[in-house]
Amino acid sequence: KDPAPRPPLVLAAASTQEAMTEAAEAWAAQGHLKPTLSFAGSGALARQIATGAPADLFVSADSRWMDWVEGNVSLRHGTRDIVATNTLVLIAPKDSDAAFPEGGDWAKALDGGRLAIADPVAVPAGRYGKASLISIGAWDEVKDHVAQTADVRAALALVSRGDAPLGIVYGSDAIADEGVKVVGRFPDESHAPITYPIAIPDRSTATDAEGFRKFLLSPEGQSIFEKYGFGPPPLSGEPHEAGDAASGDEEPEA
Amino acid sequence: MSFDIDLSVPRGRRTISVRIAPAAGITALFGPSGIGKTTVLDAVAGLVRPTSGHVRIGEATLFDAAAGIALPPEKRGCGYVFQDGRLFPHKSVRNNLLYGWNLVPEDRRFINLGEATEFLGIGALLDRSVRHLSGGEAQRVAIGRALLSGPRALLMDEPLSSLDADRRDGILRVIERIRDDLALPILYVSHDRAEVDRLASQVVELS
Amino acid sequence: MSFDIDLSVPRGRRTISVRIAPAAGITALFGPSGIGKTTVLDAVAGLVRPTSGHVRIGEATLFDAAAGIALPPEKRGCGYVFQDGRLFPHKSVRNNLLYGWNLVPEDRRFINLGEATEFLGIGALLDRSVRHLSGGEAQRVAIGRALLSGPRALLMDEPLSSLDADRRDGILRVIERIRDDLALPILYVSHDRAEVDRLASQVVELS
Amino acid sequence: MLSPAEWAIVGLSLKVAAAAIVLTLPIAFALAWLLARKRFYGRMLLDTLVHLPLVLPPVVTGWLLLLFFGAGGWGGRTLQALFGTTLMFRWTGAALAAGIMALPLMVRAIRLSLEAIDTRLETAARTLGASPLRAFASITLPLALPGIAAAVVLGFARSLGEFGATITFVSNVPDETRTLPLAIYTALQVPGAEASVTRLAIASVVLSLAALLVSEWLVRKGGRSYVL
Amino acid sequence: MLSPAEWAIVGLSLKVAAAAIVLTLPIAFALAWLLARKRFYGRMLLDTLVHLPLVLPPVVTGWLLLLFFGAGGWGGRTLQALFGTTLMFRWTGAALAAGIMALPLMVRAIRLSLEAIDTRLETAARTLGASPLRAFASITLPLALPGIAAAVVLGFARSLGEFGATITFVSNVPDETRTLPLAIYTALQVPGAEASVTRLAIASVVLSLAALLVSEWLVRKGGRSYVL
Ligand SMILES: Nc1ncnc2c1ncn2[C@@H]1O[C@H](COP(=O)(O)OP(=O)(O)OP(=O)(O)O)[C@@H](O)[C@H]1O
Ligand SMILES: Nc1ncnc2c1ncn2[C@@H]1O[C@H](COP(=O)(O)OP(=O)(O)OP(=O)(O)O)[C@@H](O)[C@H]1O
Ligand code: MOO
Ligand SMILES: [Mg+2]
Ligand SMILES: [Mg+2]
Repeated sequence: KDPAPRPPLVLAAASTQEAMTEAAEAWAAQGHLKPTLSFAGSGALARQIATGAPADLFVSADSRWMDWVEGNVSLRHGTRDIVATNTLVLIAPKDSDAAFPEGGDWAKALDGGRLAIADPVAVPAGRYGKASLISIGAWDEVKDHVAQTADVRAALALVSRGDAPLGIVYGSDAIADEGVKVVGRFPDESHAPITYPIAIPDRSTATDAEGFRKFLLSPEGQSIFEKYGFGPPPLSGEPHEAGDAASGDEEPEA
Repeated sequence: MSFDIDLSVPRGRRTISVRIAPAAGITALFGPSGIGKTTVLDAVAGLVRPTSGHVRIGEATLFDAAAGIALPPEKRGCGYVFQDGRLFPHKSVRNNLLYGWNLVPEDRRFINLGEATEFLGIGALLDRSVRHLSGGEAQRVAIGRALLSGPRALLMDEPLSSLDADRRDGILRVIERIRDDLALPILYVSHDRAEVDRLASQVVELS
Repeated sequence: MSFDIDLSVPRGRRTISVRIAPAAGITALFGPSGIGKTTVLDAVAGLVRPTSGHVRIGEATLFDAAAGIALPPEKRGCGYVFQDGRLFPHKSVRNNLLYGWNLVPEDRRFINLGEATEFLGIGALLDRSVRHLSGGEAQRVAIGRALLSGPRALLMDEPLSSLDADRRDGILRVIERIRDDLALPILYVSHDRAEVDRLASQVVELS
Repeated sequence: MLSPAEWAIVGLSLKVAAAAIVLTLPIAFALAWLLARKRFYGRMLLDTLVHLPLVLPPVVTGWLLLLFFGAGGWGGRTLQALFGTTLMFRWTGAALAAGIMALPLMVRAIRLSLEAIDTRLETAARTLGASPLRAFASITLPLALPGIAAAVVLGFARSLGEFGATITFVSNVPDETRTLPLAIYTALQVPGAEASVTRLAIASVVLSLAALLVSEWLVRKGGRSYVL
Repeated sequence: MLSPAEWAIVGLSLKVAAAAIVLTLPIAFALAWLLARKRFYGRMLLDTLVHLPLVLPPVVTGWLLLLFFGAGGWGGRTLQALFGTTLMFRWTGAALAAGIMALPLMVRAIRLSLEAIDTRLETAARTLGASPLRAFASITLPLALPGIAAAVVLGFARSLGEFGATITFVSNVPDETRTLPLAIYTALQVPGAEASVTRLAIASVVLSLAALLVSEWLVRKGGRSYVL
């Protein structure tokens, strides 16, 4: 076998950075080789895996990209799971007195400003956000007043600095930034389930990858995700997400 | 009108000093290579700044170290034929010739493009780039450019060095006419004794 | 050894043709400005390509249109003193002078740095940049550079045009010695009748 | 070929890149001239500042722009107070971001050309009666033309490709700040949208090829006509 | 000051940028020389190709590199077969990405210098016995020094700032491909990490200032010593 054991290379969506970093440290503290973590957008990581990059674990923020990877390279059988879920919230700057515009008076709530939201085409958070807005009947009103950002953190930063009066981000993002407050949570039914799929590519050679994957799914790993505002995997998804079955979170519109 | 020059210019480790008393006509600067002839012309034209002394043309003071006067080159009206040509490489022969002509008030012009190209023999070159002129052709364009700028004095640094005897003679005759008709003061650098003897009313030997 | 030249070079709208029969010593090229003297030297040096004819030095054929021979410049061994100097601006005077000297086999050198700087009077300039040399200083460095490259023939395009009579005389004496002692064929362009009469065993008039 | 929406993106990109160049070129020239010709206290500092947008990750540049021109920033407040306008989420902001990213390239190209000019030609012009300004306009400027053309090509290409600073500073607003790179990025984030990515990338390449051709032609014309 | 981990990032960035320059400089020179001196069929095409990394969004360049040098790509397979190595997730891949992004800037700078050289100086060297190669080495090359120095500075700065192509091509692996911009990006993902972002950004600026100073000094020395 491998003469010098190599730590697993984990490609993880940037939005999981803090939780994954802490999890890797906790895992290493148990006497294992510390996993090497590479953070980038889910799409970039998926493409890297699809071209045959020697990655040992993929943590995606988007089930579509996991599906896409699965369609391009084989994943190790039985390793695809959901490691975490998330919620979608409306945020405002900390000192703002804005409230969730329940009655649909979004224009008033925005007051000429823009609604910061990750790109509804490119970024999962934006896609969920748009779906929710459509579902509660607000999309037509706000669609010309959105500021689309390249990722969720940029939307968060816009609100945090007061350059946008409102923003839609993940619950996990909102608790990480002291400059914003949550003014409301979008109902779970208003968007597809927000899941973080995890899987080991078949060509992985690191021995520890499966151990680390199990650790993430273990109560100890899950408590770390919870600490950073993520929710637990859905009960229906346990223990394994169906191998190549189309995942349930289809887009509300094409 | 005539030059009244007394100046000192530092050049590398040496200092070049010259005194030229007012004298009508052409003053020839004579002296071995590297002695400082070009430096003196540069100082008169305002391209290098003497440490002391003065430069006057007739009543006009171009430079006076003591009085703190130093006119910029464009205010001195010195038509300078450089030793190294310095034609504008991005302009045609015509536009090189007309460069100063277009800038000078009409009443100071004393020659026009046709006359200049005629006696310099460069009429056929007008639309060419100056990049591919022969040595003597470039020299003649440089002379024309200086004359057409309507100068109040001429500084000529070996203007005829690469011209044949016939051309030289023709141009010398024009210079003499300019000297006589317009009474322009002329500082003339040449190594050719015959040329100097023919032209100069005063020879200043640098050493 | 001597030149045997017969060539035609197109230049703009004209064609410049010249025939130079073999003759020992110095051949002077004479003719009005713009007639094509520099072009002929360029063709002999291999910098422009004639459309027809040949260039020979003694037994060696440098160029023969019919035979398809055209040696590159570095194989021709022609020491060329350009009309416009062409000193290397990024090198010191010394390194300009030694450029060809370092490239030529030892047995072809016929002068060394000390001798060259001596008769050219440029010993004090050796460590200076060539950018700020006076006109005549640059001309002397160019002559030295060509001689130090150990050429088998010399092409000199108005090499003395901006030098004073004394310098000129000293350099002419060296050229005569080179002609006599080394029997180098020399093509010499000058507008100075006296110079030509003194040096040349053959005068070729271009027209 | 391109869809109408894609044509609109190409049009927007052209507008942004053109505005960026028009805005930046005089500034780049002035900076290049200072750096090439003047020796002053703080010259190296200015040189470093000019290179800043090149060294910093584009996202950081965008972030600094956001801090400065955002609603709370000094520049943003000033613009709001003086003109009642903002650069945020506007194509003008995208042009500013593109211009700033292009600046170091443009300054360097112009500077190289300026440094290659023989200043004795300018003094020759002065002896012929040209004021410093006219000598500059008639001698320095045309002789710097190769560098200016290179600056325009480099700057235009850089503007067309600018992504990180733009999306950070002015976000990704369709028809306002969604230039070609942002549209390409958006498409790249969607699995299987490679066809659209390819079409848009080809549009970028064609635009820059056109810019190249125009600039080479201008330089050649400028070099041949001697009108300048 | 910087933490040990941050120093390691600075070291890695330097290594990547240095390798990128060393790799790219000769290629950039060759391309600049071709474009400046030769007229050949397909010249405009080559010129456009050279500009490509500038026009395309960096992410697209990274993606193309990924396609070509990935395990399935032609380049990746060749590297694997010939040297048993890969560029993926390796600092060598980061250097390649940085070098390719820097290429257009470097080519243009060198080309401007080459075009400003009076070719008659090279023919003068030939008449003094220099072969074309020696004339090139002793005349053309040193006279192109300002452009080469500018190319190194621009290329180095661009390499230090390169983000999009790198993260797309070789991911964001600590100690291997996490250069300064990627570290800054990573820090930016954590709210409140502005202090770390600022430190890393300042490190970038200091590095490029150092590069600037060294290059200006080299050019001035080269211009003064006449040794070249
Ligand atoms: N920038 C400079 N730095 C140092 N020395 C210089 C500079 N410019 C000129 N010199 C020197 O000053 C001296 C005078 O130069 P100048 O050009 O005035 O001579 P000149 O009399 O015109 O000679 P020539 O007849 O050869 O043209 C020369 O020795 C020259 O090398
Ligand atoms: N590249 C070129 N294109 C067109 N015409 C040219 C080119 N080079 C030179 N000429 C012309 O060819 C003619 C001959 O030039 P050449 O330099 O050989 O003259 P020359 O006899 O050396 O003159 P001078 O004594 O003035 O130096 C000139 O009229 C010149 O303008
Ligand atoms: O972590 Mo993501 O790929 O910005 O949703
Ligand atoms: Mg002189
Ligand atoms: Mg000639």
